[in-house]
Amino acid sequence: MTTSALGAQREVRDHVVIRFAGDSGDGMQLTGSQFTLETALAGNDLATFPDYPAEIRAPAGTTFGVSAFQIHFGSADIQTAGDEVDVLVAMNPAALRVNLRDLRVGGTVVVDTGSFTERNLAKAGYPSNPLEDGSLVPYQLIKLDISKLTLDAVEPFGLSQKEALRCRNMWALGLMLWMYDRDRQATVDWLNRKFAKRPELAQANIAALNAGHAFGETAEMSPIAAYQVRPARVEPGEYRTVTGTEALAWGLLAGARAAGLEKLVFGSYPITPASPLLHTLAGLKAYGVVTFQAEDEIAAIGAALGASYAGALGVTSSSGPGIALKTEALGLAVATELPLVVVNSQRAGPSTGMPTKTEQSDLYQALFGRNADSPLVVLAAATPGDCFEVAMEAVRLATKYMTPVILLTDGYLANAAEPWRIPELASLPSFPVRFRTDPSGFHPFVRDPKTLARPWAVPGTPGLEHRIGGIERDYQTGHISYDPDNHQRMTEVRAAKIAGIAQDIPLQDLALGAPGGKLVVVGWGSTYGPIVQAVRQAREEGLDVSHIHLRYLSPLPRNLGALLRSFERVLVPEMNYGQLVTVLRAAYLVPAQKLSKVQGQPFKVREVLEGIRAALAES
Amino acid sequence: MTTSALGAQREVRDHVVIRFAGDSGDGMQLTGSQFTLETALAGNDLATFPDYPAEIRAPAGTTFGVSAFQIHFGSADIQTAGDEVDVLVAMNPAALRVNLRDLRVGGTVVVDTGSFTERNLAKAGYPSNPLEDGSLVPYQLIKLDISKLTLDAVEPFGLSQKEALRCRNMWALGLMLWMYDRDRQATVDWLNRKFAKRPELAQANIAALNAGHAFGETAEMSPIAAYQVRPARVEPGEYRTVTGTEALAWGLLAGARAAGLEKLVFGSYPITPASPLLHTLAGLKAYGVVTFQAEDEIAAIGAALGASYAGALGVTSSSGPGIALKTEALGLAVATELPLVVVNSQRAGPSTGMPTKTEQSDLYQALFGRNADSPLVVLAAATPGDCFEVAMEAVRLATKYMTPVILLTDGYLANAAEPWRIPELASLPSFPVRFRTDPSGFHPFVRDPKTLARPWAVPGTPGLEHRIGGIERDYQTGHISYDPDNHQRMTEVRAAKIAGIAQDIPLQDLALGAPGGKLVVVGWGSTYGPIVQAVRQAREEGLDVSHIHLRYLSPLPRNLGALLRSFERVLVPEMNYGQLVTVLRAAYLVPAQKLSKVQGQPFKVREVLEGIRAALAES
Amino acid sequence: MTAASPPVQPLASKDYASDQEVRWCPGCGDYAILKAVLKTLADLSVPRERTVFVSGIGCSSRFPYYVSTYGFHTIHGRAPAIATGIKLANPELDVWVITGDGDGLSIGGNHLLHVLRRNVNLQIILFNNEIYGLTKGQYSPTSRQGTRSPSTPTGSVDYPVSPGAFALGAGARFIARSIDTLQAHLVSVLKRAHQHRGASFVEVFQNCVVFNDAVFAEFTEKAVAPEAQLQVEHGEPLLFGKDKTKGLRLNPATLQLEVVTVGQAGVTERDILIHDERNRTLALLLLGLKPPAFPMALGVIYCDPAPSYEEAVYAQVPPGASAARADLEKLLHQGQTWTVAG
Amino acid sequence: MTAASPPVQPLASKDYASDQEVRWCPGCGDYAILKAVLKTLADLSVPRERTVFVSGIGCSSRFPYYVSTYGFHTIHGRAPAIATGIKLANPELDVWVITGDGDGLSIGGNHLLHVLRRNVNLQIILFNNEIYGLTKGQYSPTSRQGTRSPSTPTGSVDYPVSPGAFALGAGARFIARSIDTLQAHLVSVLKRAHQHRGASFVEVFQNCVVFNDAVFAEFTEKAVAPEAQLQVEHGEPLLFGKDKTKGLRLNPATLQLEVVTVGQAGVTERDILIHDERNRTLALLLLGLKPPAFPMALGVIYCDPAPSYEEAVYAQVPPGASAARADLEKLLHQGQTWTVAG
Ligand SMILES: Cc1ncc(C[n+]2csc(CCOP(=O)(O)OP(=O)(O)O)c2C)c(N)n1
Ligand SMILES: Cc1ncc(C[n+]2csc(CCOP(=O)(O)OP(=O)(O)O)c2C)c(N)n1
Ligand code: SF4
Ligand code: SF4
Ligand SMILES: [Mg+2]
Ligand SMILES: [Mg+2]
Repeated sequence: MTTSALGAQREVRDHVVIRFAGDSGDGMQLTGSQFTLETALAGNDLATFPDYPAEIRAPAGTTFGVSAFQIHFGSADIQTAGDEVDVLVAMNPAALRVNLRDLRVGGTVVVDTGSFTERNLAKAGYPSNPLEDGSLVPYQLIKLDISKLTLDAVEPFGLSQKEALRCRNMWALGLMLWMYDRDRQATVDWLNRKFAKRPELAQANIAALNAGHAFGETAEMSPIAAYQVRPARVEPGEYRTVTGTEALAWGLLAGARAAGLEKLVFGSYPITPASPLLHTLAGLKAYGVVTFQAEDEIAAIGAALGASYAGALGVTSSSGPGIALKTEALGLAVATELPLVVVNSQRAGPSTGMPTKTEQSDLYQALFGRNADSPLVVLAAATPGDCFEVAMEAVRLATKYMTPVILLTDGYLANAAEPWRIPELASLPSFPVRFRTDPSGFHPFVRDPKTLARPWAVPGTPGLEHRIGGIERDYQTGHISYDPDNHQRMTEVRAAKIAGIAQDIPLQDLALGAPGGKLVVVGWGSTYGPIVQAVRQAREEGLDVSHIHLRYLSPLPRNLGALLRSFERVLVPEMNYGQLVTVLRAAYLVPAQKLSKVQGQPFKVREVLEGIRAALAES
Repeated sequence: MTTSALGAQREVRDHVVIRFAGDSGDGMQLTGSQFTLETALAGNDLATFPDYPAEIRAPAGTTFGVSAFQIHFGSADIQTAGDEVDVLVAMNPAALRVNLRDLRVGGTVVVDTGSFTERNLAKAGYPSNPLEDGSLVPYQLIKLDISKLTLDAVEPFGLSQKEALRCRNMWALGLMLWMYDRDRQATVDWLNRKFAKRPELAQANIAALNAGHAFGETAEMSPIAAYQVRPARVEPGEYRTVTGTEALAWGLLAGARAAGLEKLVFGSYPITPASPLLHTLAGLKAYGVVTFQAEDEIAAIGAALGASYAGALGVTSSSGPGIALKTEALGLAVATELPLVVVNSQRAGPSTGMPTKTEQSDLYQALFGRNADSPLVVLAAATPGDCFEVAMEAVRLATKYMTPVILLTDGYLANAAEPWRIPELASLPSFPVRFRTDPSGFHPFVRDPKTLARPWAVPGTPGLEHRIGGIERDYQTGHISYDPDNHQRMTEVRAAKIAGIAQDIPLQDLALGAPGGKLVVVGWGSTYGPIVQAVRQAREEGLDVSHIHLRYLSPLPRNLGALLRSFERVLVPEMNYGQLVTVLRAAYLVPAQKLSKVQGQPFKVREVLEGIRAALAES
Repeated sequence: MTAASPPVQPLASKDYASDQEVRWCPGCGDYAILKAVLKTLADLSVPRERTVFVSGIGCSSRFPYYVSTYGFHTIHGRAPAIATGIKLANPELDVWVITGDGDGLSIGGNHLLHVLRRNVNLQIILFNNEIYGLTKGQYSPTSRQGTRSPSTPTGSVDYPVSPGAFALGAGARFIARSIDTLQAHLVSVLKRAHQHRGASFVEVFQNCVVFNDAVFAEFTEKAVAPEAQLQVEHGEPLLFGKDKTKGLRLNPATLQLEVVTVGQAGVTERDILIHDERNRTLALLLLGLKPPAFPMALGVIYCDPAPSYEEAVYAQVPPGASAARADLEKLLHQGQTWTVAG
Repeated sequence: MTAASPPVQPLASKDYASDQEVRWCPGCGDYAILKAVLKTLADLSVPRERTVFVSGIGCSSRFPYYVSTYGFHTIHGRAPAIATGIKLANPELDVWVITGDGDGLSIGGNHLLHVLRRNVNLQIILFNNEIYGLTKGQYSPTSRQGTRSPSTPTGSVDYPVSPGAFALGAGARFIARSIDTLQAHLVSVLKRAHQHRGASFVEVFQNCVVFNDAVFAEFTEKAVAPEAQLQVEHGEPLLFGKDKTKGLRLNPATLQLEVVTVGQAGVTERDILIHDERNRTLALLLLGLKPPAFPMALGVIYCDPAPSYEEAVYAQVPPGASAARADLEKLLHQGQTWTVAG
């Protein structure tokens, strides 16, 4: 127990999961983001999970219009947005209805009683009022008329009723900031910036924020519990929060910079959940980024490839259905051996599927989804911050080996945020590209003997005029060739070039554990968080289990086979119906087993843990 | 030795490989086709391999303008177009230059000396005249001025020099028909039909044909060897020759008929080597076939899917790059669970690759080339005639299980011909579709408990009005659903439906050999011919090797794992860089090895045989 | 069996609504278009079982879920292709294609071109809100230059495409325009579209309250409507304005239209062009008019029927052709065959 | 180092030819177009190293292999998209897009629409032979109704698209036409296209001797050319015929063009329309003329320049922007950060 500034008693917690839930129009994403920022500033480690409705703005008060933002923060390493919610803030009945199932028994639920009108209860499909029918008995219920309290707080600013009620989220935020002993200054600054043109709105929102905070401080009649979550012990340095999208955008730019390229040309067509990358990069014009919103995904990759041909870093991005459309052009990138980065923010499928829900079911597509033998590099990012490094690595491999690189993220990574230590620029890798300029002995497909990469000969360079295309090319001259042996040779060299990259990437390490033992859990992509937590917990329980997390999916790390074979069992949790597991079985003939979750939602730690226990029980 | 009609001595041969080669404008494909027809009528078994140049009509006399047609015929089972050529007919120097390498030492080469002008020798890149410089010593050279002999023969018909020379191919054909003791009547009939509007051309061509024949008969000065190839012992019945394309078109129609569907709607966009299927089906309007040449491959599959939705058999077809473009829409077919047949006539890639050359490198794409978990059925045809059966089976599975089916053929199968026993109609399978008509209890996604297929409820049916789409659907009602557990359940049932088809297809048999033993060679698609020949030869040599040939690639036959495991080694020859081998390793954890040929050409029997010997030597 | 068929009750708008909750943003123009379509269906008493709504992806493309006929919510941009297949399989079906400015003119531009060119007999309604609604507000190919959106924070630079001019260039034979809120007009335009044999193309100006609110206010606002809208009628003079005194006249020197006022500067009604919906040149001129200098032309701007694609396709099919009853025996035995004795 | 640069020799046509053997069918119209392009390049002395030919797939799209500049033979229909990327990466490059009636108007119709709409500064030459040459003769979207081809054995039924009308509808700002065999005319048209800033669209009628021989004979044959061709020149009257006595006049009632003979029925040269290449309406009318009733309009039919896409894109980029020298320090630290002490 510690005491707050005013002397209230604060219980110490290691980590807490809060979920803000309300109508799409209630500003829950902003509320969550601000809480995240203040929490990051307080020095906690954290992970977030925004959960948008599928509809843009569904009718107010309906269950399918509910928007939620979950944050998990703590004083130790935080890897997931949390299995269960400790505190649920429900701004209306629909939000309560949709989210209650994730609240742990004994957890706290804060509701705005002002919104629990008959109409809203009916819209949410409640036959009776849950605040009164005893159904919330298993939880700590904090009933507050936030609507009224907000209206009171903002009264001086002369807003319309509608505008005034829009400040409810700041009141709730104020209360939660008090509850966890967070500062409010960053939020105040943000409100002043956001409403610079309408200062009365800034003031009203700040008043609501302060009122919520003050309410906690002074609610002596029915005191609200206050907590403290101590700062996490993390590496020293300067920090910020990043979403996967931001880290990815900056990583791509950092890659272009490290390669010494003047321009990053990004061709894309909007699609959920990939669009935020387009939006972020569109704001980086001053940094040499040119964005092109194409007429479709095919034009998007076409333009990116054209840009790479002309000496820029060409990047394109989409989600599964859009990537499907790019696969023909991707084959051209393989055939012409041009650098290209293709980002896939995966979402639930097949077909349109559940566009706003996360999944990692496009691994097959990335590895095998083109006509003919067309090998390329496939990488996957594990966390929002990891997107930065993986993006730089994608650029390095694309430019060094003259190859398309597919970088897999997903809807979760795209939107989730975490604290991120801003790298020292000097510590970043540098891999300057050397365009070919010397005409003597130049042929467009003569390879570097070590990397097997062909030269990057950019239009505008005198003396290097040449023609390339998708028809098979002669190994020596690069001219069109239908020669049977040449085709065999070219097929082999294309494969060898990608396979050879295994020599230029790190040996696979273990995220937890050591080689040898009963069980290894192998993951890739955004399942990193739940897997690492589950394996840690399992190890704490004394189970013999390790964790391997793959960044490189093609080529696979050269020691991976030996590593896997050192374990008795291999368990592969994936947010798909079993894809990496197929790849590992084929590559190493290890009897890897799948652990599949296809629900449009990240694994819970518990689910992986159960998988581990079951796998060990079998053996 | 037997005697011909006129008493000449005819050597008996078991089987012979002839290749007709000339300029694209020389009519070699027609010549080969007519020889094929006469040979089929003579009762031989046979296989053919047309080899077109990449250019439509390259400049006359150049090596890249050479067109060839190879036929392998014999009195025993013929499975390939032959590794080596016994007789090469070369109509000009370029044809000699390009094709000589495939002639066996001691083989016969027939040349038209009239075309060995200096100009033509230069165009072909011959520094000296090969007819005179001794370079043809290893072969039996038959030098004839076919040009002049043809001009003489057609003189009475008053053709222009150009038209008269166009009859050269018929002269050569006549000679070859004589050499192998074939009839000419079918060719005479065909010429009369073809030139019905210009009888003088028909007469001239017939005269050339007869002159060539007579020349053989009477060339007493330097007698030309005459042969006999006895009829093959084959199942009794009525026969015809078919190309893979014809068999496929007819099989699709037979499938629609067996399903009791009024219409087959074929949506396609031209692409080599898939276009012939469009051409063939376009001629079947009177049989209820509607063909639609779409603006692109996406529209082609879209229209086919729309047609299936509306109660027709929707079929689409393309080659690798075009299939790539269809993969997004294919996902919609998986999601909406509509029947659809997608034919891929594979060609050499990646990208544009070598469009006129065969390959089987789109297996990965067929199995894995879509976003998300989107299982479907994949079948492959083994021989031209097999296309008929496989096409019917594709229609059966598509309509019974409400699923897209990918049917893999390739450039070789599309164009190759073989004798085919015309099936008795009564012996063909029948699998009538029952459209849903009863509105009571109707939901579009309520499944048949056995097949797991949803009902086919066709617009126009009163009381069944419903909405479907690519967004995830509720398991019960078919309405849009974002429910996490529902998505898991739907993913599982989609997979289970396809996996369950394994119960409805034959157990895998052995093409040659018996379960158990040192080595099994596993093939799929058009490699059937060379593999079966190679395994047969190996077995004759006393090697312990069997042959499994897969028609079903997804789902795999339910006994395949056990079968493979019964052998010590598994060798997988493929005209790709190793794709089925990956699938088998992953599915059964058997250490299958690849034997890869990526040269745009079918395997030679010898190549497979060497692979077998090497695999056995290793063990 | 001769059971008496139940007495036929005329269907009302609500009978054409499905049981699914409509999920557009409150205030979205899509609601009004839905209402107009339902009324059109009811007024025409179309048989529900023979009617199919086919859409791509977008807010607008959610439309089929809300209609009680058959419906197919397909993939982005491909509805015209899928609809073409439906018509080829069964030309008797009455098909409506619902698309957006992104769905129809960005990713789907090629299919729109070809369905119009081929003149497949169906109705296409393009909901033009000059924005990508569903993906949260990026600019679209119809957005005006300078549109600020998440993907164009400093303003878009592309020249927008005019849906009508595009359709005309593609060879469309029926081009009409209306506004979401102009219910009666919209219903009458939809009826004309339905009546037209061949591909009919209807552009509806639709307000996206969330991402592009009031982008058409310049000519849709009640106050300015009479001066800013020209509702064309075949055979009627091209007059507009509160008192219908403004009109369009051709300047034969520039080949452009000009706005004149009847009764001023010697202009009489006889100087005003008469709308001829079969005139392609006039259609181009009308489609090109832009507020504020000109009124926005609405109604059936071009209509020049010709045989439809599927009519022509089926004209080539011999009567009685059926796969189910195909004479396979004949097909398989045609050409050269030979018999091997048993 | 101050080495003297070698004396600059003017390049000739042959210097723009690559060392690759040309592989079209003997007699194919593509040879003539290649010749005209090489001559254009030579006449304009374009620097080879800054010139890029980009094509899709088709006989016509083999073109880049035969030119000694940079060349990219891409995939079917996508050349405009790839060319747009090239221009975005380096607006200094001089880009020519080579496409066919199938490549550009069938599979590639959408990209053609958008590259024209955006007005990317490049030249597009569409080789229109009204057939798919490379895939052996199927009909194309420009084939006339009734075209018999392997895929339409009983004749095609689709209405063809007019490349020019399509381009106009797409918002193209430069539309011209010529004929493969009309060398001097073709070269002059190509020079105008090159000079135009923005997307210039040139349709060349190209004879496919193998699959569609003489399909344009009606207006390309020497004997009929004077009567069947109208070579338009900006500012000149629209006259044609052997003695240039035939001309085009506007019928203001029908808004259509009509053919009149100067000196007959009281027609004088003053009645003849003067070609104004900035007039969109006139462009539509000229593009719609069809032999035999009308002459085929050739030359620069429409030219109305506006700023190009990449100009507008780069106008939004702050000077000195460079990824290589990006101030990452600033970018990564902007917004809220906090420091954890060591
Ligand atoms: C292949 C593919 N690419 C992109 C998307 C994402 N997407 C869905 S709707 C849409 C644009 C919708 O715009 P519009 O057609 O104007 O419809 P609106 O929402 O404005 O009614 C986009 C880009 C998708 N679903 N599929
Ligand atoms: C994705 C894809 N679809 C189809 C093809 C096959 N294909 C190649 S060229 C072509 C049409 C060419 O017609 P056009 O553009 O008119 O060129 P032409 O040969 O007549 O010059 C087609 C259908 C292909 N290469 N790629
Ligand atoms: S986003 Fe716009 S178009 Fe979409 S439903 Fe909302 S208001 Fe309508
Ligand atoms: S097929 Fe036609 S277009 Fe192609 S090269 Fe030959 S003549 Fe030219
Ligand atoms: Mg829109
Ligand atoms: Mg063409």
